[in-house]
Parts: sequence; structure tokens; C-alpha cells
Amino acid sequence: MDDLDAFRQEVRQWLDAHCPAAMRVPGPEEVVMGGSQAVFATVEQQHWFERMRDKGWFAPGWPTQYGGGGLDAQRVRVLEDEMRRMKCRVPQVNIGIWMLGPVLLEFGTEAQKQRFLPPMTRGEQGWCQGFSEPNAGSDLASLKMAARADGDHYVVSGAKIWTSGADKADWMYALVRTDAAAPKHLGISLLLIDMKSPGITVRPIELISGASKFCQVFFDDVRVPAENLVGPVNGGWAVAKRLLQHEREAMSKMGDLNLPTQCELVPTVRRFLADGAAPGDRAIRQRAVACAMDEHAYHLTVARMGQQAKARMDVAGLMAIVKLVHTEQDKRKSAVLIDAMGNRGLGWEGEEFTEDELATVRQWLLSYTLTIAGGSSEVQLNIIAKRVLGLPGN
Amino acid sequence: MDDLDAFRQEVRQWLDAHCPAAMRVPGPEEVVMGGSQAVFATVEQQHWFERMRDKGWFAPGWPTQYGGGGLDAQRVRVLEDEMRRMKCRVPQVNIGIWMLGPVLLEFGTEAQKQRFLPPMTRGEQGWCQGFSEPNAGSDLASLKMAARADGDHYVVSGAKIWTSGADKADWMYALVRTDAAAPKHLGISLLLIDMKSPGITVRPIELISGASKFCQVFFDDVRVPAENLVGPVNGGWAVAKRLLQHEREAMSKMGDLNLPTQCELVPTVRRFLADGAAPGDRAIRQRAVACAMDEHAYHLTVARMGQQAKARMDVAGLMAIVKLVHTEQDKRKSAVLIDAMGNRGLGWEGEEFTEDELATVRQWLLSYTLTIAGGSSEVQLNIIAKRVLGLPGN
Amino acid sequence: MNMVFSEEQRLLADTARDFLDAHCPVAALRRLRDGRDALGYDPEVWRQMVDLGWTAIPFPEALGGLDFGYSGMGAVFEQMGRTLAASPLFATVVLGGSALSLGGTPEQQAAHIGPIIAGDRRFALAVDEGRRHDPAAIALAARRTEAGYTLDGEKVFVLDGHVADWLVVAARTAGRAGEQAGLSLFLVDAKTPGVERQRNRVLDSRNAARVRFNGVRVDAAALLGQADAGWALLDEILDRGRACLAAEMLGMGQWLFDTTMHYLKERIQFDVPIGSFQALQHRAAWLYAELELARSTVMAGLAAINADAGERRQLVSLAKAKMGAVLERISGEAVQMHGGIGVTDELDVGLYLKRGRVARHVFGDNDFHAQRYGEGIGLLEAGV
Amino acid sequence: MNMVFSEEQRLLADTARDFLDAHCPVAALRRLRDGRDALGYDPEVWRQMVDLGWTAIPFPEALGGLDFGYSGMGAVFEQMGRTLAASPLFATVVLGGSALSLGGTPEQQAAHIGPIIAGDRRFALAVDEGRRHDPAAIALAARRTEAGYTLDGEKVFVLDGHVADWLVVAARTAGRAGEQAGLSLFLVDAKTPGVERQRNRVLDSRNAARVRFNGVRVDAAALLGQADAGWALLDEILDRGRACLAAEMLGMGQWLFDTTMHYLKERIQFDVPIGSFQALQHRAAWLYAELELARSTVMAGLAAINADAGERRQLVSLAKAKMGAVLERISGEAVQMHGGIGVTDELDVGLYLKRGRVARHVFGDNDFHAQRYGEGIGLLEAGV
Repeated sequence: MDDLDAFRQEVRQWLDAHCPAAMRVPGPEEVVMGGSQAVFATVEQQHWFERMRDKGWFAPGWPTQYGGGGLDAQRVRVLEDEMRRMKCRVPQVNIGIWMLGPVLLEFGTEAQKQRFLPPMTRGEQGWCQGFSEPNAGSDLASLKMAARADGDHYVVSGAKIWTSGADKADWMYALVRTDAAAPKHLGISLLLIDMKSPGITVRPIELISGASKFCQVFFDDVRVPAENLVGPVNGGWAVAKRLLQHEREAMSKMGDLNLPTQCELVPTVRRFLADGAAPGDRAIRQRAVACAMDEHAYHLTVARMGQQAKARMDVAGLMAIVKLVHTEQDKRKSAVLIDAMGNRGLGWEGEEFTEDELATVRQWLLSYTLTIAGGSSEVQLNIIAKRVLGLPGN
Repeated sequence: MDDLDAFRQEVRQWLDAHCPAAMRVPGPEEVVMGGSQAVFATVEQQHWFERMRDKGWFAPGWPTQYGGGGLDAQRVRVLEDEMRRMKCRVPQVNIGIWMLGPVLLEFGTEAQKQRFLPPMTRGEQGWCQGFSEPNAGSDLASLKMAARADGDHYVVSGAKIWTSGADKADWMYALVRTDAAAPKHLGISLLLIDMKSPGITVRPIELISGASKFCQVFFDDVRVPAENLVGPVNGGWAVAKRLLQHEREAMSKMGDLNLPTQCELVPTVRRFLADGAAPGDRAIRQRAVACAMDEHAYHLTVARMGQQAKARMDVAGLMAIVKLVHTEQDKRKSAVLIDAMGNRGLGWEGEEFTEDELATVRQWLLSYTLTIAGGSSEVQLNIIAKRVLGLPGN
Repeated sequence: MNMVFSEEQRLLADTARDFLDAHCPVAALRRLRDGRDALGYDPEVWRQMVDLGWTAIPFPEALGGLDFGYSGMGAVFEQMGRTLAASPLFATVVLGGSALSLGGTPEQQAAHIGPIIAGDRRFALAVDEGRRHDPAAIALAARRTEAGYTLDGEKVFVLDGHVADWLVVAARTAGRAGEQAGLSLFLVDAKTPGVERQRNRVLDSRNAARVRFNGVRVDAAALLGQADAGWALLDEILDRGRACLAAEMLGMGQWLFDTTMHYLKERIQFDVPIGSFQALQHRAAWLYAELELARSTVMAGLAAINADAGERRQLVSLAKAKMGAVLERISGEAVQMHGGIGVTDELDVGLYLKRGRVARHVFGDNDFHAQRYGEGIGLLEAGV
Repeated sequence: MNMVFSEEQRLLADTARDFLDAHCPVAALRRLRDGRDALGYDPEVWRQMVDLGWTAIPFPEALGGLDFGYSGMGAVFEQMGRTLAASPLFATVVLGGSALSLGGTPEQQAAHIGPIIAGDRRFALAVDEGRRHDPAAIALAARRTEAGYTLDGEKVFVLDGHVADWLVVAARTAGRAGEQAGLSLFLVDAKTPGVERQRNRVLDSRNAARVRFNGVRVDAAALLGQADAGWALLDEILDRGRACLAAEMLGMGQWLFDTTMHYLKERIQFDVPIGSFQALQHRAAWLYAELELARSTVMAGLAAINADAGERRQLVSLAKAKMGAVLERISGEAVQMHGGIGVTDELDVGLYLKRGRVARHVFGDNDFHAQRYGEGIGLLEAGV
């Protein structure tokens, strides 16, 4: 037995001893959002959070001096594999750790590391990402939020949109324009902003599906110490690109959240169609079958991606289609469910409808969001065409 | 009763007396292609051809001195309306009259008119259109066939493709490049070329659906008298644009050919599905219903276009969608038919299959051609986006 | 089949458009929604619609109407679709009014059509009992008694059910659920003991109610049309409703399309209007083509209201199915092409998406009507 | 479910690719077609395939095979799809071979599998009788006689039917057409009196024949598997065929995709490569995504050949349906994106379109397999 195997044994035993049984099955509880406003739905959730924190395994690969686990890449992989295998839930969601942290480790000053990393690894600070703006959606680099140098501070004015969890976050890492005269990619910097700063207003966005975690954040002459700038002034675009490379990883962590599957198509359709047949039901059943087959093909493809990665084959092409396929399929699937539900799928609130029915309606409406948020389907298609297929630019 | 009404009466009586009954119903015979190689399938076809020719109604609106009918625009309209109403077949197909003629009347020299128009109105000369080239498809103006001035002749070298009926035509009107150095739209001229000239080789194109009327035409130092140039030297692009404006009119004449409807979807599917049901037939029936509804909507739209035109409402938008919708629907419809036929729809030739079955297979394959020929679906969509919807260029 | 509005109908549409833009814009629906308005429509606006003569449009002159027919009615509903105008016009005039003018005795007509035209009486049609539209499946029982009939059963998703003064109730007087034969229609005063109504809060913020009939007694004069033979009458009433819904959806589709084209021209990304991206251009061109095709079916469906039943059924089902499919497509594309803002409640597009979903469902969704059309051309066997 | 080729299978695929490029390119099929070749395949190429060991791939070592399984077989069929290679491999090895290895007695296996592996004996499977695939509908009668059975009836679209030395015939020994029970398989020497074969000239220029059985007498030893209980055996043979067809279609789809992407990069219109047009780029990106999804189903279908019957049925139907749908889409887009040249016989794309249509049909088209899959997950009732 080599060292790694020994470590694997150790991890298994530790997880077995410390991860509560309730944290090893999909649960209905909300995921813990790390930060000062973290809320625990159950005592098991809190225990699991605290044990992982104390073990340093919120950020297992970071140096111990910043509160990390100090594990090498192989060992981090072993830990992740074992957690996945044992179906341990991710103890917290924290994009500070998943996205900003690696970039701070790479680009940050020692003072920045000292100041920002330990509160993350203790789960005390929650972060939000301030990238998108009302007029900079797919074209992120056209962002306009200005940070004007004023002594040892920047004065920030403008607005961010689609900032997930801004109303709960302690800090924001934001892209700001520090040189309005430069070509658009060359006047951007990455700034860390305390959400308690005077001049910040957070307004949650109501979606067509109802309340959401997305917020709009307004900055009215917000003063931010210049020491909070990460990387070179006007060099934020490169830092941001680096940061977004971690998004995929973060997304895959989200995939490990061990949430109950949102909506099982086949049993749901069967349940809704059980109460007698109406003209046209047969066509709906056939569409449901088509969706089920598509979904099956998708799950097989995700599995194949894993197998190919394990066999050290290229998976860049498959990675590029996952989001597109998943969200577009989800939209079609939700539409079929709504069709199957008939007037049971037209409820908005109130006692006439079951929770299940109302949730399915909201889910249907949310499916329209998913093909837009996190890189619209059009952006995904552009990326596939250019990076995967090598089609020429236009 | 005003003059126009009197004329309408006259037309009715004449048509009633001279258009054979057999020429007032859809027939299985091939349409007469005007020209020296015209072939008549029946004696009625020949009579109808000769009577219309002698009346001067092959080109009812042209001056009588060129063999036309000498009618004003209103009277031409009356004649066309009455022929349509009485379901008289178009007596011949002749793109010389429909497309080249109006342009010759506008841009041609008197000598050109004297020489070329009368043989058209007598149905003695058949024309083909030499526009497309192997490397100039949707981008027509990039054509390369060269016409080099040599004394009072041009020497033409190059190739044309997709020339419908080139193997039967007496003459071709062709776009040629007379100035290779000029910007691409500014070095093009329109030239009339005798198809019997030495150096011309015509090769019919075999399609995936089998033999076709399309040809490839090769020009190997073909000498063409300079007097055959229509419009200004290097001014052919404007002439060609004018000429293509008549294409729509010609297309609408083709629509009046009173051919039997190529394939009636509903009875055909019903016939093929009659011999017992197989698993999945139900889904095919539903797709057939969807196609039937789409086709119904298309026919209603064509009818609405007529009603709007009559009410002097704008129909440019509807005109722009007709070809796109019709050919794309046809492709889907053909695919459903082929699905319904099962192994009866996999025949290519031979006694195993009925003529009807083999024709449906060829028709299915031909449906792939129709979304490409005569302006591909992509070109149609570009036109709708820009000219109808006013979306900005890219 | 005339598919072009007459001068008169165009005038009606123009007036409607001006009126609705001024008095009943989308903001009005938002107000009703956010205020959780109990009525579900603005009585002031309704009064003005009455004054404009809209309640009189479809009725024959002999009954005090304008006799503008359903193409005229469609012209108004198309405009109402444009601004998502909520009003009793549909349930009261189209449904209740058709029930009376097609099936009512002279006495019934005399009693009700005047008040309907005057805007003083609201109606609702109670048909559906199950998940999806299926009038043959009606099971609500109307038992013959000495004095008349007693109604027992439950109706769901009754439009304007909770505000209606009178209910037209489709009930079974013979046969079994699933059969077309054995249905009868009844005129029931909504205040009759045993009628229980509960408004539902639904996707489009409009009115739909669950209505229970617990031993509701009506006299023999409540029967509308012939006993046991109500199917053809109900079918014709429903087709009028379906055609008007299709017209409303056409107005919604056109608004979504126009709004989206405007956005494509205005919204700048990567330094150019997003409408210059060819992928969006081609999708927009297809939407245009589909919308024009659907428009033809809607106009034909409206014109077919007075055609023979076979042609009417085919053309109305074609309109409801085709317009429903096109609206679904346009709604989705409108949201997607608007990007992030498209999924916010702030943008009106989402309200059209929601109302569109409801309108597609009511009186038969795309699947119902494709089935009905398919049976009509003999490609699908009858049944579910 | 392993969906990645092993080192061994990849080697097999590479060898097959090199061999087919060199000895059996698309031009070879063109030659067979234009020469109206009576055999429908090149015996020289077939001999080389035998020498490469392809005929031994799926058989267990005990029967003289290589025991590479169906993932190995699929690797070869994918490559055969790339060049549209015609050969007896499918009908003889996959169908005939499976019938024998799954259902044959030791004597039957001993008599036939050696010659199959040696490339000396060709087989065909006679199943379909109607317009679309429907094995339960088999009506061809095999009546029990003292000496064995007498076969009467007709089979259509029998692949390699006119060149086969032996036929595996699915016949009804009990029950009625439409029932799964009551089927039996028979091994019939094609030279037996009463067997009448007629080759059809079909879309893909390959082999399909109508085979008539006029009082064909076979002895009792001709029975393959159990009498009256042939359904499960037939189903398993067919699934192997379906999985290999899906693999072949995958190769065809990949070729069409690669060829079209190449054309998009090379073809200049309006002074730019047409692949720079965003509308085409998005369509191309979707084709890529769909092809990768289909590839997963094909790999899973091949791997499921040895899984339990329920899983095998689902995964094989998924592969055949999904790959069929994707191939239809890619074929259409390949033609359309090539423009004018795409519809000429000169370009190979049309040959793939035609072979694709046949491969989609054989042993169940998309609709058949969607129905089968839907029954498997309990969303569709059994039947037609």
C-alpha cells in the first residue's frame, strides 16, 4: 500500500466518522451559503460544516498558513473522489474559495492573502461576483462601472447586475473600469469591495419565475482602498479570464451538491397523466418519451466524459456542449411537463394547487433563465463553433 | 359596359372557343418548352400553342411589331386573370419571353429587338440563363467566366452551372466578366450567345434524385459577336438585377402551369398506412397531421396574399416568405411520406416497386434540391431579415 | 374564405388599438396583479368598452347587436392581445352571448342579451372538469326532477367564474362520460343555493375559478337548447371562443415579435446591434414567416365561424393549434433574444409568456386541436 | 456501461480505417452501383476482411472466435460506415452468426460457425413481411409435418437474401400474427426447393431481396432454438444487428460532419469562407452536440449487448433511434450546406443520405424504437 492508498483509507475513515448520515443523502434543505449570514437548516448541517472547517478541508489544497488543508493535487483529488463516492454533501457553497481564492493565491499580494484567505477557509466571509452590467451581458468587456483613483482609494460608481447572492454576501470581487480611454479590454481592473461600504444599494431581482437570488447592485461614489486591487492596474481582464477558468470547476462542485433531482420527467408525466386521458395526451406522451431519450443520451454523455477523462482522452469538446445541451433539454422537458399538466400547470399560488404543481410551474419558468444565465446558448454555440470546430471568425 | 369589360368578354369568348378542353384541366403531359426543339405530347397541346402564338398572346403586352399582342397593362392583367379563372394551361414555358424580353425592350438596341424578339413570340427560339458558376452560387457577382474583346467579337471562356434546359435551348443570355480588374460588380456584362457556336459543350447534371434538366455548360474560346452585348459594357450587373425582378413574375407563371399537384399528402399517407399498422405508425400519422396543417396554413397564406394584393395592401413581406416556406414544408412532407412507406420507400428502380412508390422516393430526394435551387433557404432568410424586417447588415 | 379585414373592421381595430393603448396598457394588468384585485378587471375600462359598442359586435341586429360578426370580434381581440387587456368581453359576450344567441329561446334571449350588450350582466361558461380540455368527458350530472333539474358536480378553470352573474353549465343528462350524446346546457343564476365558487390565482393573473354544484336546483326553463343534444351547440360556442382566443394570441404574438425586432435593432453588444448577428437574423426571419402563416389561419378561423360545421371545425382547430405553436415559439425566442432582462418580471415579455400559456390551454391546446384536425381529415382515429 | 474503446478496440478501428481507405473507399460502392454488380459486394475485399479476422470478432473462443464482443464489432462497423463499405459481414456474421451462437445446438454451431469465420458461407436473416419493421406481426407459416416443417409465406427486404447460402427464417409455428408467442427460427438451405429469391434495386445500391417460401420442407433439425419460443432469441439477434447498424450510422454521421466542416472552411462566398457565417456556425455547433450525444448512445448500446435483456432493449433502442434522428439531421444539413453541388450525384454526400435512409429503416426506424423505448419506461402502452 503506497502513501496515496494510505491517505485514501484515512479519508474514508474520517469521513465515515465525521460526516453525519443525514449529510450523505440528498436532502430538501437549502445548501449552506458560507459567510457571516450563513444559516443552518439542521444541526447535522452545522456539524458537518464545522468539522470540515476545522479539518481545513473547505480549501483542502491551500497552504495551511491560510487555513487550507495543505494537501497536494493528488490528495485533493482523492478527497473529492471519496466525498463523491460516499455521497457526502458539499458542506458549503462559497465562490470566494472556489473562484477568487485561487486567483488571490496566484496574483494577490502577501497582505491580501493574509487578510482575505483565512476568513474564507473559516467560512466566515461570503463572496459575490460583480461582473455583468446592464449593458454588458454576453459582451462582458464592455463594462462601464468606473473606479476613479482618489489618493489611496478608488471611488466606484455604476451598477452591477445578475449578482447572485449579493444581498447575503460580505464582499464582492468586481471588475471595474480604471481607464475609460483605453481599448475596452485594457482599462479593466479587479477590485475587492466590502459590501458594507457606504453608497452600496442591493436590490434583489424578481424573475418571471418569482423571487430569485440574483441582485442588482448600485454603487454611488463608493470608496474602496487601493490596496484592494488584485493584480496590475488595468490588467484585470487577464485576472478575470483566469478566474473564469475556475468557474467550470465551481460548476462541477455545484453538481456535487447532492441535491434531490429537480424533476424526474418520466414518473412526473406518468403521475400527471394518470387521471384519465384527454384528446392529445398520446402526443404528449410521445414528446415525453423523446425528452426521456434525450435526457438519457445526455446522462450517458456526461458519464462518457468522465470515462474519457479517466482514460486521458481529450474532453474539451464534450465540456463545451454540456451546459448548452442540459439547459436546452431542460427547457423542452419543462414544456412537456406543463403540457401534460393542463390546467394543473397554470397555477401561480394559493390552495387550489399542490406544492408540487406550483413548483413545476416555477421550474418551467426558471428553465427560460437557464439558457441565458451563465453564458447564453448563443455564446455556447459561438464557443463550440470557434474553439471546438475551428470555424473561422466573422 | 366600359372598354375593359368589353375586352374581358372578348377574351372569354376567344379562350372558350380556342383553348381545348384538355388544356383546361391538369394533365400528366410535360409542359411545352418553347424553342426549336419544342415537343408536343398531344395534338391539343400543339393546337393551343399555335393558336396563342398566332394571336400574339405568347407576349400579350409587347408591341405588335415584334410579334406581341400590343395590349396595355390593364388588358394584359385581364387576359391573365381570365386564363387563370378558366384554368387554361400556360401554352409554353419560355424564359426568353418572361425574363430576357422585357430587358431587351428596355435596354436593347433596335437591331437586337428586331432580331431576337420575333422568334421568341413565334415560340421558335428557346432560351436558357447562364448566371451561376461553380464558384459563384449565392454570391453571383463573383462570377469568373471571361469575355475578352477581340475585334468585333468577344471570346468567351469558362463554365456555367445549374443552367436549366441548356441541352434544349437555342440561345443563352449569360453574365460574363469583361473587366477582371474592376471591383466585382463593375466588370460584368450581359451577352447573348448562340448555343450552336463552336466551343460550347453541354453536360446534363445528374442529381441525387436522378436525371435532371440542369446542365453544366463549358465555353472554350467561344466567339460571340460584340453586337450581342445587351446594355453598356461592364454595366451588366444592373441589367441582370432588372432581369431578376422578372423572375418572380416568371415563377408565378410557373405556378399557373396547372400541373397536377405533385403529391397529395393526406391521401398518400392514408394509402401507404392502409395495409395494417406497425409500431410507431401512430407517430407518423401525427407528423403527417402536422404537415397537413402546415400545408393548409401555407395555402391560406397564398390566398391571403392574393386578397391583399386585390385590396391594394402591401404584399412584399408575404412574397418574400413563399419560396422558403413552400420548399421547406415540401422537404418535411416528403420525409414523412418516406417514413410512412417503410421499405416501400427504399426502392430505386425495378419491378419490385410501383411507379407511384418510385416517384415518391425521387420526389423525396428532389425536395433537397428545392431548398437550394432558385435562391437557397439561407438566401431567402437573409432577404427577409434585411429587406422585410430591416435588421442591420453585418 | 376572406382573410383581409374590411374597411369597417380595420376601423374597429384602429379604434380599439388607440383606446387600449390609452386606457388599458400592459401596466393596467400589472396593477390588477400586484394589487391582487378581487374582480380581475377594471370596471371603469369595461364600462368604456361597452360604450365603444364592443359588447354589441357579434349579435344580430334583431337582438340589438351590430352584426359585425366574428371577424369584427377578432379584430378587437387581436388588439386586446397586444396590451393583454383583461375584461369580461370573452366570457360574457363571446361565450355567454353565443350560448344565448345560438341556443336560447326568444324568452331567454330577450331576458339576457340586452343586459349583456348594456354591460350590466356577466356570464361564464362552465365546461372543463379534468386536467385538459375534453368536453365529451363531461360528467357533471343534471338529474331531471319534477320542477326541472338538479345539478351535482364540479367544474374547473371556469373563466370569470367567480365574478359571473350567470353561469352557462354544460352537464350530462344522459349517456356516459366520454360520449358526445347526452349533454345539455343550462342557464344557472350564480346566486342559486348550492353554487360554490373559489377563485384560483393563476399564471396570467386573470380570472379562473373552481365552481361546485351541490344539489343545485334549476327549473325547466333553465335548459338552453335541446336536452341531451347539447354537443353541437356547445361545440359551436367553443369554436367561437377558440377563434377569439386565437385572435388574442395573434395580437400577443405580433406584439412580442415587434418588441423583439425593436430590441434587436437597439441593443448593442460587441459594438454592434445584436440584430446584425446572422444566427439571430435567420431565427427572426423564421418567426416572421411563422407568424404570417399563423395570421392566415386566424383570419380564416374567424371567417369560418359562419361556415358549415365541418369547415368551421377544421379551420378553427387549425387556427388555435397553429397560432398556439407559433406563440409558444415566439414567446420563447422573445425571452431568449432579450437575454437577461428577458427573464425579469420587470420586462413585459414575461407577462405575454404567461398569458400565452393560459390562452394556449383554454378550450384545447395544440395537441387537442391537432388531434381534432387529424380526425377531421381521417388520419387519426377518434378518441384520446 | 463502458463507452470508451479499449486499447485493443482502438487498434481494431485504426486497422479497419486504414484497410477500408485503401481497399474499400466510397468509389468502390459507386463501382458496384454503376456496374449493376450482381453480387452487391466485392468478393476480393470480403476475402481480405476475412483475412483480417473480422468474421471471428464476436464469436467466443470456444467456437473459434476472437471474443472481442460487440464493442469490437461496433468499432469495425463504424469504420465501414465511414466509407459505405458493402460486405456480407452484417448479414452473415452479425445476424447469421448470432442466430447460431445464441440459439444453435452444438451440432448446428459446429456445422456452420467454422465456415462463417472462414468466409466460406453466407447467411441472411428473413424477418420482415410488411411495410415497416414489426417482428410480432410475422405470419409466414411453418407447419409441423412428420419429417419436420413446411414453410409457406413471403419475406421482404431480406438483406443479402439473394446471395446467402443459408437463410435464418423467423416463422410462426403457433399463435396469431401480432403475438410475440408462437414464433420459431429455422435454418434453411437457400437451395431448398420452393425457395424463390428476387433481388430488389434499392436506394443504397446494396442487397435486399424478396424471398418466397412455397411449401419449403425442412427437417426437424432445422429448428434453431425452441419451437414457439423464438421471440426472445429473435429479439436478441435483432438487437445485435441494430447496435451494429447504429455503429455504422455513427461512422456515416461522423464522415458527413467532418466533410461538411471541411467544406465550410474551404468554400468561399462573398469573399469569406461560408463557415464564418454565424447562422451556419450555430447549426454546425448543434450538429456537433447532437453527434456527440448520439455517439454516447451508440457506445452504450454496443456495450449493453451482454447486459440483461431489459437494459439491452432500452439502450439499443435508444442508440438506433437517436443515431437515426441525428443522421437524418446531419444528412440534410450536409446537403444543404454544400449547396448546389450537394444535390449532385457526383458528390458522395448523396450516397450517405441514401444509405442512411436504408440503415435507419432496417430493423426498426426512429418511430419503432421510440415506441419500444417508451413502452420500456411505461409511458406508452404496448402495441402499434
